[in-house]
Amino acid sequence: MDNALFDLLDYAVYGTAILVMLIGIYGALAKKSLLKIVIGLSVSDSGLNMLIVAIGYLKGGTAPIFSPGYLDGTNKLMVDPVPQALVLTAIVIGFGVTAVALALVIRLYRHHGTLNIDEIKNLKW
Amino acid sequence: MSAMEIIGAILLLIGSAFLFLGGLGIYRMPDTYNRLQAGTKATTLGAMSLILGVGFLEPSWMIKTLIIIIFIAYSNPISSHALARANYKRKHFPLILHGDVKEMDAYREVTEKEENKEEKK
Amino acid sequence: MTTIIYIALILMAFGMLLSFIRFVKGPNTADRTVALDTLTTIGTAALVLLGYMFHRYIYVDVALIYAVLGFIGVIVIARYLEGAL
Amino acid sequence: MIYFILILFLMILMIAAAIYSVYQKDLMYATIGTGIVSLALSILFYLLQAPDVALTEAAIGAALTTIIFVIAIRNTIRYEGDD
Repeated sequence: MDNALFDLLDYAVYGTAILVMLIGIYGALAKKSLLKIVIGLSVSDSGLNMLIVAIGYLKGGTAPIFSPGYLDGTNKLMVDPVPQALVLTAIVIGFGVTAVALALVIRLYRHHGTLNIDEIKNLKW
Repeated sequence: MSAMEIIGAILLLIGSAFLFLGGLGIYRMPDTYNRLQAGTKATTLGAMSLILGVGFLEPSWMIKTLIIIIFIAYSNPISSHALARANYKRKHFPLILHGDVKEMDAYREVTEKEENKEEKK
Repeated sequence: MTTIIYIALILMAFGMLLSFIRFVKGPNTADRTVALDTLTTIGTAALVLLGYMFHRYIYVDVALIYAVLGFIGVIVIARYLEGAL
Repeated sequence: MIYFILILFLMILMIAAAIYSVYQKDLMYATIGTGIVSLALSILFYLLQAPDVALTEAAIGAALTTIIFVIAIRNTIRYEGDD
Protein backbone atom coordinates (compact mmCIF):
# COMPACT_ATOMS: atom_id res chain seq x y z
CA MET A 1 0.00 0.00 0.00
CA ASP A 2 2.81 2.34 0.83
CA ASN A 3 4.47 1.75 -2.55
CA ALA A 4 1.32 2.61 -4.49
CA LEU A 5 0.93 5.74 -2.35
CA PHE A 6 4.47 6.88 -3.09
CA ASP A 7 4.00 6.27 -6.84
CA LEU A 8 0.90 8.45 -6.70
CA LEU A 9 2.94 11.04 -4.81
CA ASP A 10 5.50 11.22 -7.64
CA TYR A 11 2.83 12.03 -10.20
CA ALA A 12 1.21 14.52 -7.80
CA VAL A 13 4.51 16.39 -7.33
CA TYR A 14 5.11 16.61 -11.09
CA GLY A 15 1.51 17.70 -11.67
CA THR A 16 1.70 20.39 -9.00
CA ALA A 17 4.94 21.83 -10.39
CA ILE A 18 3.57 21.95 -13.95
CA LEU A 19 0.26 23.43 -12.71
CA VAL A 20 1.99 26.24 -10.80
CA MET A 21 4.14 26.94 -13.86
CA LEU A 22 1.03 27.16 -16.07
CA ILE A 23 -0.73 29.48 -13.60
CA GLY A 24 2.27 31.82 -13.70
CA ILE A 25 2.44 31.75 -17.50
CA TYR A 26 -1.29 32.52 -17.68
CA GLY A 27 -0.77 35.50 -15.39
CA ALA A 28 2.10 36.75 -17.52
CA LEU A 29 0.16 36.41 -20.78
CA ALA A 30 -3.38 37.47 -19.93
CA LYS A 31 -3.00 40.35 -17.47
CA LYS A 32 -2.76 44.00 -18.50
CA SER A 33 -0.70 45.44 -15.65
CA LEU A 34 3.09 45.33 -15.99
CA LEU A 35 3.61 44.55 -12.29
CA LYS A 36 1.21 41.63 -12.52
CA ILE A 37 3.23 40.30 -15.46
CA VAL A 38 6.38 40.37 -13.32
CA ILE A 39 4.52 38.56 -10.49
CA GLY A 40 3.39 35.89 -12.97
CA LEU A 41 6.95 35.38 -14.19
CA SER A 42 8.13 35.00 -10.58
CA VAL A 43 5.45 32.37 -9.80
CA SER A 44 6.28 30.44 -12.97
CA ASP A 45 9.96 30.48 -11.98
CA SER A 46 9.04 28.83 -8.65
CA GLY A 47 7.14 26.05 -10.40
CA LEU A 48 10.02 25.35 -12.78
CA ASN A 49 12.50 25.10 -9.87
CA MET A 50 10.23 22.64 -8.08
CA LEU A 51 9.92 20.49 -11.24
CA ILE A 52 13.71 20.23 -11.65
CA VAL A 53 14.24 19.26 -8.00
CA ALA A 54 11.44 16.66 -8.19
CA ILE A 55 13.11 15.02 -11.20
CA GLY A 56 16.26 14.38 -9.17
CA TYR A 57 14.41 12.88 -6.19
CA LEU A 58 15.09 9.23 -5.33
CA LYS A 59 12.74 7.22 -3.16
CA GLY A 60 14.22 6.62 0.27
CA GLY A 61 17.30 8.73 -0.39
CA THR A 62 18.80 11.33 1.93
CA ALA A 63 20.41 14.67 1.24
CA PRO A 64 23.80 14.65 -0.54
CA ILE A 65 25.68 16.38 2.28
CA PHE A 66 28.56 14.72 4.12
CA SER A 67 27.83 15.37 7.77
CA PRO A 68 27.92 13.13 10.88
CA GLY A 69 24.27 12.17 10.49
CA TYR A 70 24.98 10.73 7.04
CA LEU A 71 28.30 9.01 7.77
CA ASP A 72 27.03 7.20 10.90
CA GLY A 73 23.76 6.01 9.44
CA THR A 74 23.14 2.66 7.79
CA ASN A 75 21.21 4.18 4.88
CA LYS A 76 23.76 5.14 2.23
CA LEU A 77 21.27 6.01 -0.53
CA MET A 78 21.58 9.54 -1.88
CA VAL A 79 19.45 11.96 -3.85
CA ASP A 80 20.92 13.18 -7.17
CA PRO A 81 22.94 16.33 -6.33
CA VAL A 82 23.25 17.81 -9.85
CA PRO A 83 19.66 19.21 -10.22
CA GLN A 84 19.96 20.73 -6.76
CA ALA A 85 23.12 22.61 -7.76
CA LEU A 86 21.43 23.81 -10.96
CA VAL A 87 18.35 25.01 -9.08
CA LEU A 88 20.53 26.74 -6.51
CA THR A 89 21.94 28.88 -9.32
CA ALA A 90 18.56 29.31 -11.02
CA ILE A 91 16.93 30.77 -7.89
CA VAL A 92 19.55 33.49 -7.57
CA ILE A 93 19.41 34.30 -11.29
CA GLY A 94 15.62 34.44 -11.12
CA PHE A 95 15.85 36.99 -8.34
CA GLY A 96 18.22 39.09 -10.47
CA VAL A 97 15.85 38.90 -13.45
CA THR A 98 12.94 40.00 -11.23
CA ALA A 99 14.93 42.96 -9.89
CA VAL A 100 15.93 44.17 -13.37
CA ALA A 101 12.34 43.78 -14.63
CA LEU A 102 11.01 45.84 -11.72
CA ALA A 103 13.59 48.57 -12.41
CA LEU A 104 12.41 48.69 -16.04
CA VAL A 105 8.77 48.87 -14.87
CA ILE A 106 9.55 51.84 -12.63
CA ARG A 107 11.32 53.64 -15.51
CA LEU A 108 8.36 52.98 -17.83
CA TYR A 109 5.92 54.30 -15.23
CA ARG A 110 7.90 57.51 -14.78
CA HIS A 111 8.06 58.05 -18.55
CA HIS A 112 4.45 57.20 -19.48
CA GLY A 113 2.47 57.70 -16.26
CA THR A 114 0.60 54.41 -16.54
CA LEU A 115 1.18 50.68 -16.16
CA ASN A 116 -1.45 49.45 -18.65
CA ILE A 117 0.29 47.82 -21.59
CA ASP A 118 -2.47 48.84 -23.98
CA GLU A 119 -1.72 52.51 -23.40
CA ILE A 120 2.05 52.35 -23.70
CA LYS A 121 2.54 52.91 -27.40
CA ASN A 122 6.27 52.29 -27.42
CA LEU A 123 5.72 48.60 -26.77
CA LYS A 124 3.94 48.18 -30.14
CA TRP A 125 5.37 48.28 -33.58
CA MET B 1 11.81 6.15 27.74
CA SER B 2 14.19 8.22 29.79
CA ALA B 3 13.30 11.36 31.70
CA MET B 4 14.62 13.66 28.95
CA GLU B 5 12.39 12.04 26.35
CA ILE B 6 9.31 12.39 28.55
CA ILE B 7 10.05 16.09 29.15
CA GLY B 8 10.65 16.59 25.44
CA ALA B 9 7.40 14.85 24.46
CA ILE B 10 5.36 16.93 26.91
CA LEU B 11 6.96 20.18 25.65
CA LEU B 12 6.30 19.10 22.07
CA LEU B 13 2.61 18.48 22.73
CA ILE B 14 2.25 21.81 24.56
CA GLY B 15 3.97 23.65 21.72
CA SER B 16 1.89 22.12 18.96
CA ALA B 17 -1.32 22.78 20.93
CA PHE B 18 -0.37 26.45 21.28
CA LEU B 19 0.48 26.71 17.57
CA PHE B 20 -2.95 25.28 16.71
CA LEU B 21 -4.61 27.71 19.14
CA GLY B 22 -2.76 30.58 17.48
CA GLY B 23 -4.16 29.59 14.09
CA LEU B 24 -7.64 29.19 15.57
CA GLY B 25 -7.40 32.62 17.19
CA ILE B 26 -6.37 34.18 13.88
CA TYR B 27 -9.43 32.62 12.28
CA ARG B 28 -11.97 33.44 15.01
CA MET B 29 -11.06 36.86 16.43
CA PRO B 30 -13.18 39.85 15.29
CA ASP B 31 -10.58 42.61 15.13
CA THR B 32 -7.11 43.24 13.75
CA TYR B 33 -5.61 43.91 17.19
CA ASN B 34 -7.15 40.76 18.66
CA ARG B 35 -5.78 38.83 15.72
CA LEU B 36 -2.34 40.32 16.32
CA GLN B 37 -2.50 39.24 19.97
CA ALA B 38 -3.57 35.68 19.14
CA GLY B 39 -1.24 35.31 16.18
CA THR B 40 1.87 36.62 17.90
CA LYS B 41 1.82 35.71 21.59
CA ALA B 42 0.39 32.20 21.33
CA THR B 43 2.51 31.40 18.30
CA THR B 44 5.70 32.67 19.93
CA LEU B 45 5.12 30.55 23.04
CA GLY B 46 4.23 27.53 20.93
CA ALA B 47 7.27 27.77 18.67
CA MET B 48 9.66 28.32 21.60
CA SER B 49 8.21 25.38 23.55
CA LEU B 50 8.30 23.03 20.56
CA ILE B 51 11.88 23.89 19.60
CA LEU B 52 12.98 23.48 23.23
CA GLY B 53 11.25 20.09 23.23
CA VAL B 54 13.28 19.00 20.20
CA GLY B 55 16.38 20.17 22.05
CA PHE B 56 15.46 17.94 25.00
CA LEU B 57 14.80 14.97 22.73
CA GLU B 58 18.22 15.26 21.06
CA PRO B 59 20.57 16.81 23.65
CA SER B 60 23.46 17.39 21.23
CA TRP B 61 21.30 19.85 19.26
CA MET B 62 20.64 22.03 22.29
CA ILE B 63 22.93 24.95 21.32
CA LYS B 64 21.42 25.48 17.86
CA THR B 65 17.86 25.21 19.17
CA LEU B 66 18.64 27.80 21.85
CA ILE B 67 19.96 30.15 19.14
CA ILE B 68 16.73 29.70 17.15
CA ILE B 69 14.69 30.42 20.30
CA ILE B 70 16.64 33.65 20.90
CA PHE B 71 16.03 34.83 17.34
CA ILE B 72 12.31 34.04 17.54
CA ALA B 73 12.06 35.83 20.89
CA TYR B 74 13.44 39.07 19.48
CA SER B 75 12.06 39.06 15.95
CA ASN B 76 8.39 38.23 16.58
CA PRO B 77 7.51 41.13 18.96
CA ILE B 78 9.28 43.62 16.67
CA SER B 79 7.13 42.69 13.68
CA SER B 80 3.89 42.68 15.65
CA HIS B 81 4.67 46.07 17.20
CA ALA B 82 5.44 47.59 13.79
CA LEU B 83 2.21 46.19 12.35
CA ALA B 84 0.04 47.44 15.22
CA ARG B 85 1.52 50.94 15.02
CA ALA B 86 1.10 51.10 11.25
CA ASN B 87 -2.50 49.92 11.53
CA TYR B 88 -3.25 52.54 14.19
CA LYS B 89 -1.72 55.34 12.17
CA ARG B 90 -3.97 54.45 9.25
CA LYS B 91 -6.96 55.33 11.50
CA HIS B 92 -8.16 51.76 11.94
CA PHE B 93 -9.16 52.10 15.58
CA PRO B 94 -9.83 49.12 17.87
CA LEU B 95 -13.32 47.66 17.81
CA ILE B 96 -14.97 48.37 21.15
CA LEU B 97 -18.12 46.36 21.79
CA HIS B 98 -19.22 47.91 25.10
CA GLY B 99 -18.12 50.60 27.54
CA ASP B 100 -16.92 54.14 27.13
CA VAL B 101 -14.62 54.78 24.18
CA LYS B 102 -12.39 57.37 25.83
CA GLU B 103 -11.68 55.21 28.86
CA MET B 104 -10.77 52.12 26.91
CA ASP B 105 -8.77 53.65 24.08
CA ALA B 106 -6.37 55.85 26.03
CA TYR B 107 -3.82 56.19 23.24
CA ARG B 108 -6.27 57.99 20.96
CA GLU B 109 -6.44 60.99 23.31
CA VAL B 110 -2.66 61.33 23.25
CA THR B 111 -2.48 61.24 19.46
CA GLU B 112 -5.36 63.71 19.10
CA LYS B 113 -3.64 66.13 21.50
CA GLU B 114 -0.43 65.93 19.49
CA GLU B 115 -2.32 66.53 16.25
CA ASN B 116 -4.08 69.56 17.74
CA LYS B 117 -0.75 71.02 18.88
CA GLU B 118 0.68 70.59 15.39
CA GLU B 119 -2.36 72.27 13.87
CA LYS B 120 -2.10 75.27 16.22
CA LYS B 121 1.51 75.84 15.25
CA MET C 1 7.25 8.75 20.24
CA THR C 2 6.27 8.54 16.58
CA THR C 3 2.60 9.02 17.44
CA ILE C 4 3.36 12.22 19.32
CA ILE C 5 5.29 13.65 16.37
CA TYR C 6 2.42 12.78 14.02
CA ILE C 7 -0.10 14.47 16.32
CA ALA C 8 2.09 17.58 16.52
CA LEU C 9 2.52 17.75 12.73
CA ILE C 10 -1.21 17.39 12.08
CA LEU C 11 -2.05 20.10 14.66
CA MET C 12 0.43 22.45 13.00
CA ALA C 13 -1.06 21.69 9.58
CA PHE C 14 -4.51 22.66 10.89
CA GLY C 15 -3.07 25.91 12.29
CA MET C 16 -1.54 26.72 8.91
CA LEU C 17 -4.84 25.95 7.18
CA LEU C 18 -6.84 28.25 9.51
CA SER C 19 -4.43 31.15 9.10
CA PHE C 20 -4.45 30.66 5.33
CA ILE C 21 -8.25 30.96 5.39
CA ARG C 22 -7.81 34.24 7.29
CA PHE C 23 -5.33 35.34 4.60
CA VAL C 24 -7.92 34.74 1.89
CA LYS C 25 -10.83 36.31 3.83
CA GLY C 26 -9.13 39.16 5.67
CA PRO C 27 -10.68 42.54 4.90
CA ASN C 28 -7.55 44.55 5.50
CA THR C 29 -3.87 44.57 4.52
CA ALA C 30 -2.82 44.24 8.16
CA ASP C 31 -4.94 41.10 8.60
CA ARG C 32 -3.25 39.40 5.67
CA THR C 33 0.17 40.42 6.93
CA VAL C 34 -0.61 38.96 10.38
CA ALA C 35 -1.61 35.73 8.64
CA LEU C 36 1.72 35.70 6.77
CA ASP C 37 3.61 36.24 10.04
CA THR C 38 1.78 33.38 11.74
CA LEU C 39 2.40 31.09 8.77
CA THR C 40 6.12 31.91 8.91
CA THR C 41 6.38 31.13 12.64
CA ILE C 42 4.47 27.85 12.34
CA GLY C 43 6.66 26.95 9.35
CA THR C 44 9.83 27.56 11.38
CA ALA C 45 8.65 25.20 14.13
CA ALA C 46 7.61 22.60 11.53
CA LEU C 47 11.06 22.74 9.92
CA VAL C 48 12.76 21.98 13.26
CA LEU C 49 10.40 19.07 13.94
CA LEU C 50 10.93 17.64 10.44
CA GLY C 51 14.68 17.90 10.96
CA TYR C 52 14.25 15.77 14.09
CA MET C 53 12.23 13.27 12.06
CA PHE C 54 15.01 12.91 9.45
CA HIS C 55 17.77 12.67 12.13
CA ARG C 56 20.07 15.05 10.27
CA TYR C 57 21.75 17.86 12.22
CA ILE C 58 22.37 19.97 9.11
CA TYR C 59 18.64 20.33 8.38
CA VAL C 60 18.08 22.71 11.32
CA ASP C 61 19.93 25.52 9.52
CA VAL C 62 16.92 26.22 7.30
CA ALA C 63 14.80 26.97 10.37
CA LEU C 64 17.58 29.27 11.64
CA ILE C 65 17.50 31.24 8.37
CA TYR C 66 13.71 31.53 8.56
CA ALA C 67 13.87 32.73 12.17
CA VAL C 68 16.47 35.37 11.29
CA LEU C 69 15.06 36.67 7.99
CA GLY C 70 11.34 35.91 8.13
CA PHE C 71 10.30 39.13 9.86
CA ILE C 72 11.98 41.58 7.47
CA GLY C 73 9.20 41.30 4.90
CA VAL C 74 6.56 42.02 7.55
CA ILE C 75 8.47 45.07 8.77
CA VAL C 76 8.84 46.43 5.22
CA ILE C 77 5.09 46.03 4.60
CA ALA C 78 4.36 47.76 7.93
CA ARG C 79 6.61 50.70 7.04
CA TYR C 80 4.86 50.96 3.67
CA LEU C 81 1.46 51.07 5.39
CA GLU C 82 2.72 53.74 7.74
CA GLY C 83 3.84 55.83 4.78
CA ALA C 84 7.43 56.09 5.97
CA LEU C 85 9.26 53.95 3.43
CA MET D 1 1.63 8.05 5.43
CA ILE D 2 2.40 11.31 7.22
CA TYR D 3 4.65 12.33 4.31
CA PHE D 4 1.73 11.83 1.93
CA ILE D 5 -0.61 14.00 3.98
CA LEU D 6 1.99 16.74 4.52
CA ILE D 7 3.10 16.92 0.89
CA LEU D 8 -0.51 16.92 -0.33
CA PHE D 9 -1.42 19.70 2.12
CA LEU D 10 1.58 21.82 1.12
CA MET D 11 0.90 21.34 -2.59
CA ILE D 12 -2.72 22.44 -2.19
CA LEU D 13 -1.55 25.47 -0.17
CA MET D 14 0.96 26.39 -2.87
CA ILE D 15 -1.55 26.09 -5.73
CA ALA D 16 -4.17 28.09 -3.82
CA ALA D 17 -1.69 30.88 -3.01
CA ALA D 18 -0.47 30.98 -6.64
CA ILE D 19 -4.02 31.25 -8.00
CA TYR D 20 -4.84 33.93 -5.42
CA SER D 21 -1.77 36.01 -6.23
CA VAL D 22 -2.46 35.86 -9.99
CA TYR D 23 -6.16 36.73 -9.76
CA GLN D 24 -6.02 39.44 -7.06
CA LYS D 25 -6.55 43.02 -8.25
CA ASP D 26 -4.68 44.60 -5.32
CA LEU D 27 -0.96 44.16 -5.99
CA MET D 28 -0.03 44.35 -2.28
CA TYR D 29 -2.12 41.26 -1.56
CA ALA D 30 -0.54 39.56 -4.57
CA THR D 31 2.91 40.27 -3.12
CA ILE D 32 1.94 38.66 0.21
CA GLY D 33 0.60 35.71 -1.80
CA THR D 34 3.98 35.20 -3.47
CA GLY D 35 5.49 35.14 0.03
CA ILE D 36 3.19 32.24 0.95
CA VAL D 37 4.08 30.45 -2.31
CA SER D 38 7.74 30.80 -1.37
CA LEU D 39 7.14 29.42 2.17
CA ALA D 40 5.28 26.35 0.89
CA LEU D 41 7.92 25.79 -1.79
CA SER D 42 10.68 25.95 0.81
CA ILE D 43 9.04 23.28 3.01
CA LEU D 44 8.46 21.15 -0.11
CA PHE D 45 12.16 21.37 -1.02
CA TYR D 46 12.88 20.29 2.55
CA LEU D 47 10.64 17.24 2.18
CA LEU D 48 12.23 16.42 -1.21
CA GLN D 49 15.61 16.13 0.60
CA ALA D 50 17.18 19.32 -0.73
CA PRO D 51 17.99 21.45 2.34
CA ASP D 52 20.53 23.69 0.58
CA VAL D 53 17.96 24.71 -2.04
CA ALA D 54 15.42 25.27 0.74
CA LEU D 55 17.90 27.54 2.53
CA THR D 56 18.46 29.69 -0.56
CA GLU D 57 14.72 29.82 -1.29
CA ALA D 58 14.04 30.88 2.30
CA ALA D 59 16.58 33.68 2.22
CA ILE D 60 15.53 35.04 -1.18
CA GLY D 61 11.80 34.35 -1.20
CA ALA D 62 11.00 35.44 2.33
CA ALA D 63 12.98 38.65 2.53
CA LEU D 64 14.37 39.99 -0.74
CA THR D 65 11.49 39.39 -3.16
CA THR D 66 8.97 41.00 -0.79
CA ILE D 67 11.23 44.02 -0.31
CA ILE D 68 11.77 44.72 -4.01
CA PHE D 69 8.08 44.25 -4.86
CA VAL D 70 7.03 46.63 -2.07
CA ILE D 71 9.55 49.22 -3.26
CA ALA D 72 8.26 48.89 -6.83
CA ILE D 73 4.63 49.27 -5.68
CA ARG D 74 5.59 52.34 -3.65
CA ASN D 75 7.19 53.92 -6.73
CA THR D 76 4.26 53.15 -9.04
CA ILE D 77 0.55 52.51 -8.29
CA ARG D 78 -0.96 49.98 -5.93
CA TYR D 79 -4.07 48.81 -7.80
CA GLU D 80 -4.13 46.96 -11.05
CA GLY D 81 -6.98 48.98 -12.49
CA ASP D 82 -9.74 47.35 -14.50
CA ASP D 83 -10.24 50.09 -17.07
